[in-house]
Amino acid sequence: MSDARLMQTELFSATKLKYILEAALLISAEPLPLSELKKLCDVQLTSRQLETLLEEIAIDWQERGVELTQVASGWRFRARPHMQQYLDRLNPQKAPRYSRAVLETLAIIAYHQPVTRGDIEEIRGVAVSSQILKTLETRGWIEVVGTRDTPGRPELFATTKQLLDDLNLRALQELPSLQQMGTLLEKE
Amino acid sequence: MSDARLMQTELFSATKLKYILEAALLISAEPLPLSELKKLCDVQLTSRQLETLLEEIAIDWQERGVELTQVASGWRFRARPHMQQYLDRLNPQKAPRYSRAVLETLAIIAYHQPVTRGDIEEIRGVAVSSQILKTLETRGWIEVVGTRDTPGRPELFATTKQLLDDLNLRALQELPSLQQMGTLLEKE
Amino acid sequence: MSDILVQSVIPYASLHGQPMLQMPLDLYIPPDALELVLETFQGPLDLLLYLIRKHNLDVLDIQMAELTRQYLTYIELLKQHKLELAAEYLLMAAVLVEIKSRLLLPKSPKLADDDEEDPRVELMRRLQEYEQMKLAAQKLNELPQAGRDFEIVQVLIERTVEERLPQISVDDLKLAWMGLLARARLNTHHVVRREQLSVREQMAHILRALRSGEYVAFDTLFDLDDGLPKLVVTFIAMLELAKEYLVEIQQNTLFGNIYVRRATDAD
Repeated sequence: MSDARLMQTELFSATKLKYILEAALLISAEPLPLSELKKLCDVQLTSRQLETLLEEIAIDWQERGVELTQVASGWRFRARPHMQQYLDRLNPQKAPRYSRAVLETLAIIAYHQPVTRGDIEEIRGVAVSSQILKTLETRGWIEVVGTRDTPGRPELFATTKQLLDDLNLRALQELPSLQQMGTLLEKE
Repeated sequence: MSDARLMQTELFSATKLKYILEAALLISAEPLPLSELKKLCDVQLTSRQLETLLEEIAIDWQERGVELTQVASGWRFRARPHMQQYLDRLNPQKAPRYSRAVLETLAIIAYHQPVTRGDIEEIRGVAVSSQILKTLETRGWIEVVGTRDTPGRPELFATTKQLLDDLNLRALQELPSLQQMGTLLEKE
Repeated sequence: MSDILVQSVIPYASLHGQPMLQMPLDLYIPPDALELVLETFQGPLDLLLYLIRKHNLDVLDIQMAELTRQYLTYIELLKQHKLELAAEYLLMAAVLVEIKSRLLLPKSPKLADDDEEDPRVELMRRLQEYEQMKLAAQKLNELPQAGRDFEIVQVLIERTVEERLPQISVDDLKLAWMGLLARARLNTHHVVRREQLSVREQMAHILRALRSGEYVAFDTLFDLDDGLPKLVVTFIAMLELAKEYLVEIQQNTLFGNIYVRRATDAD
């Protein structure tokens, strides 16, 4: 889209788009790269145009307790360090939780092992970030057990004994059966 | 603290306090009750004064994609439902949609609480599997609140604040009211 | 069905005093859909309500004869197709027949006053109570729900204090799967049974044992102390690995030792 046409639509939608971007960044557990943020725009923007909008949002937040920052993997909101003194006054934090993306990835590896990243992406229907696999590997819950003999020789992931120990299970078969779960969901 | 003194300090600190409250609410994974929010204030505020500030914050956000709402366990920010169409583009992870068996069980517990499993079976006319109750317990929507003083001491189930929070409601009374079956059943 | 079209000028039946010119179409269920239909009902009360609603009957004024007839027809259909009927459905059939027979009996003069309850009253009460909850469940499901219809804001705070690692439970994994199922309709494609899961676990186990990339003697991968079921599972896992080209199996001489290695290098 040309800059001239963008300027025209901008009058109507720049504010709306900024609110959409802001909402997406506020609910996202992980930083959002430009490629993801572009999906939010109904008009096609260049990276530069999108960055300009993000910089504008960052300026809107300049004075506040939370700031919009750019990190290696994208843009994210985070609390300014001086907020910690206030937040420490609140009741002991609830135990941190893994995002649904992490849990789903772990569930797929547990039930379908050994699987490649591609297998996981196919089931989840979205890209699986290296960050997610890294988190699970660092935790000692998954490991690479080989590679598949296909082009690219993708790594095969499996769950570890550590996971079973942490879940207090003796064997994978003690995981809930998938069939039972199916009956609890809405039929389409 | 007198209202006069509050007004004085207000000039300096109301904006700062609003930013602190806002940041705390944006960061917190759980809704924050007034009792918690009070801990963030360096001056002692009455609940009414605090609520006024929160309402002001809510107004500041009125136009945006995210809103400050009051639910059963306190105040929290959420993305407005109409933002979902955009957010779904980034985040195809959806909470499960439950089967009718699960939903009917939930409705009976919500509207007849506290109830035993036997009560639920009596109303639904079929056996209620442990899986169904487990699913609702895992989701944090129901909990055992005691036992009935009858043979076998069956457990009594009730809904949780979490359910109301997840439905963005402040109290059980805000659940949809029950249809008066007598009138509904009149011939159409 | 063509018979019915021919007959259609003559009232098929009379219901609530209204002549019915057509056989209730929805009572006809293609035999292969029966099981599906049974699954869509939440039990006998749900089925009864369906019959009442479809025929525009009034719960407060149930025509027991008609309702019982339809219910029994339905149950008979299911039985003919040898579908496993939950006990609750048969129990309800008995209740309906009992009510119907009590209505047929002449009233005993002694109990002619209001003491004797209409046998339909209890059934009506249950049907109403169930329908009320059924509708409530629908409305509850229509309410916007966190994570499904709206998202909750949560901004990162980098705490300098000790890092606490999230704990998970089996239920968390279960919930994650349900989320996957709900959106990907994996139900049909990824039915994994318990047996298969143990094969999968063993597959990972074998791959781990072969991690060096060197050939390993086939029999060393089996631990005879594991018992027969485990040995069979290990064997199936081995076949599965070979099928997925994850391992290479070699035997140089007839009845000679079999060697296995990870299929890594293309050499």
